[in-house]
Amino acid sequence: MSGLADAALFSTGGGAPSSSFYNVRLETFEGPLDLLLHLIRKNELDIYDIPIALITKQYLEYLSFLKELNLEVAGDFLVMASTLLQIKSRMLLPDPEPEEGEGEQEEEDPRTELVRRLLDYQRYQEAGQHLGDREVLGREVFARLAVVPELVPPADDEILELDLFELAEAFRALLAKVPASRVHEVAGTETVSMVDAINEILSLLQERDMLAFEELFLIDDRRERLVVNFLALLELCRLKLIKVLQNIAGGPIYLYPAVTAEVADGVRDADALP
Amino acid sequence: MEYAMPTPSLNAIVEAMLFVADGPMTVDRLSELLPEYDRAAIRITLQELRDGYDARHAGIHLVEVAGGWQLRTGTALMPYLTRLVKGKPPRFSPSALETLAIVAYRQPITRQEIEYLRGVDSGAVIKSLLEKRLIKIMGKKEIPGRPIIYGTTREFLEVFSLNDLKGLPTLREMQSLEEVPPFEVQEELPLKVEP
Amino acid sequence: MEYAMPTPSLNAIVEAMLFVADGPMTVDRLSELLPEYDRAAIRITLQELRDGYDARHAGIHLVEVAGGWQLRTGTALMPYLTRLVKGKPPRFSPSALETLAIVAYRQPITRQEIEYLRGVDSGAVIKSLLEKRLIKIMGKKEIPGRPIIYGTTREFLEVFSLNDLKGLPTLREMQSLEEVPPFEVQEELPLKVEP
Repeated sequence: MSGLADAALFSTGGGAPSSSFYNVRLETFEGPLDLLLHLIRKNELDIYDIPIALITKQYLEYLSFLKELNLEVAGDFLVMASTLLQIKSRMLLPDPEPEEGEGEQEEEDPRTELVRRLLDYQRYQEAGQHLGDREVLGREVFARLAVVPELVPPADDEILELDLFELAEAFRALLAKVPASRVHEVAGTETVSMVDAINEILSLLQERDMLAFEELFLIDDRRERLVVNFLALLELCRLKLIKVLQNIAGGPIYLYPAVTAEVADGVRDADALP
Repeated sequence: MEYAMPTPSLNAIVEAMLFVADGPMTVDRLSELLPEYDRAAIRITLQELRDGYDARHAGIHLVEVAGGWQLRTGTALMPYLTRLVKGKPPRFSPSALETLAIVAYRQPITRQEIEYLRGVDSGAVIKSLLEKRLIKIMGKKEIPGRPIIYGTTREFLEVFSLNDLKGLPTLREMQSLEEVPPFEVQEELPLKVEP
Repeated sequence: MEYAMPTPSLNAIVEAMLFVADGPMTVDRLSELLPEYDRAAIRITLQELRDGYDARHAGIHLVEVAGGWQLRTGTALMPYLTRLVKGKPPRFSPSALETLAIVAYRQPITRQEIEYLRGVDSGAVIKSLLEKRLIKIMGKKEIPGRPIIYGTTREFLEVFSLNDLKGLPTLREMQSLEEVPPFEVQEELPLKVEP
């Protein structure tokens, strides 16, 4: 809802803004169409033959009044303002000479689409009011709220009553919770193979002779990568290619190469992995 | 306290089911739950129950809503019941009602179409109606860009005490300007299709 | 749907209150809610209502429990009422919904990936979704360890009335529902009133 004020122009038909302006009650409009309908009713105009100059003038006065009050004018109101101005200028143009051969086509009244939109809008606005006047559950009429405890269904069971919005919202909410880095990782189709991970660990050990367990997980903190690295580590242990040692209980864990470089090279190309 | 009711009547069974149900019960559902009874008998029972409440001028009525039957309090009792019922009654802003009306009459409808008809951005109001389960996503429109299409829900019918969408007044009834048949194929809105 | 009940009877008021209340109502509480009525009259009304239900052999009874009065279904009806629970669709748990959403949007996906996104063990919920036939095993991922990959089923599409997965609302569409409409950068409009 845009907080728009009902300006004095609606009673004077468009005089210069005066201080009495500010005493009028605040009225809200749902949008530019609502405002236009209000102007049409106030001026008792024929919706099928809107005096576009008058309406445009009042509409713009209204917006400038809002500006004076330092109220933000929503973009949709400005779009309508330019539409009105466009219609107005088209109506001011003299009828173009009918072109040869196409003289049959009647020039459409530039107001036609606007009138149709206003009529449509008016219908739906009234339909909305009708809805609001109905007996609303929980407002005019009540159903039973209490639940019979014996008849509460088990928490997790069969089918479901879900809608797409809930599903999409669940996913959106989840992604909002999860740090972006994680999300991209799963999104990517790229996967780290365990062979790559094994090779990486082995080459690190060749360079360094010793590797802190934690270092394995600093290379890349994406979860999938961490899992693969860990699996690679287990595989290397199984193949007895590395030794995992710990100096004191609860202390840091270190990885040492258990075999010579040649054996390790042999494994690199092997697809003897499960 | 034991009530000696060795063979409950269909009337009593249906009444109790309606009493404990958490929403309108369709005849289909009742028939499914009561296979030993005739569908026609169930239907008659519902009418008898309804007439019984009405004849007694009871505080409860049996009404047809959202395609089913539900026990509800009478409207005249509203001022008394609001003393008892905790929590705020549902409130609908004019923009929510306007948008609901557009969705109800023109479904399935895209956001772009709603905004064209309302003349304003309607993202927030659509979201709030979705959250209240008054409208739902029905899928996507088979036009370029495949925009989401929206429609009203069963909850919409329940909340607004409607048995079905046909219970809505035709737009023509309210405004005798042009005859706009509701729910029939309506003119495409002059919206530009995004590539 | 108007119910012409200009002056509801105390009987109707009390009945509706008992219907809406979520527990036994004491005479004290009713008197408090209905200061315009005599306490004795309320007491008599309760007895009349009780006798009325009993005389009709209704599915509902008005019984005195825990020092108050409450509408309850007759004990003999319980076997029928439990049928209601059995076929009843229970609400989907948030964790099931979350997991289903992940599978729907990110399929094919492994359990590790699901757990990574959710941050919790998801074995049980995956199993339950598999049992409900909303997700299925699509094969094994061609990475070491060959983990199982999951995807959604045809039943999933049916539940959501989707033709295909392309019908799922995109995240961008969901996001755009809550965005404040962009303030369109426009030329300054001639807001000054022309003479």
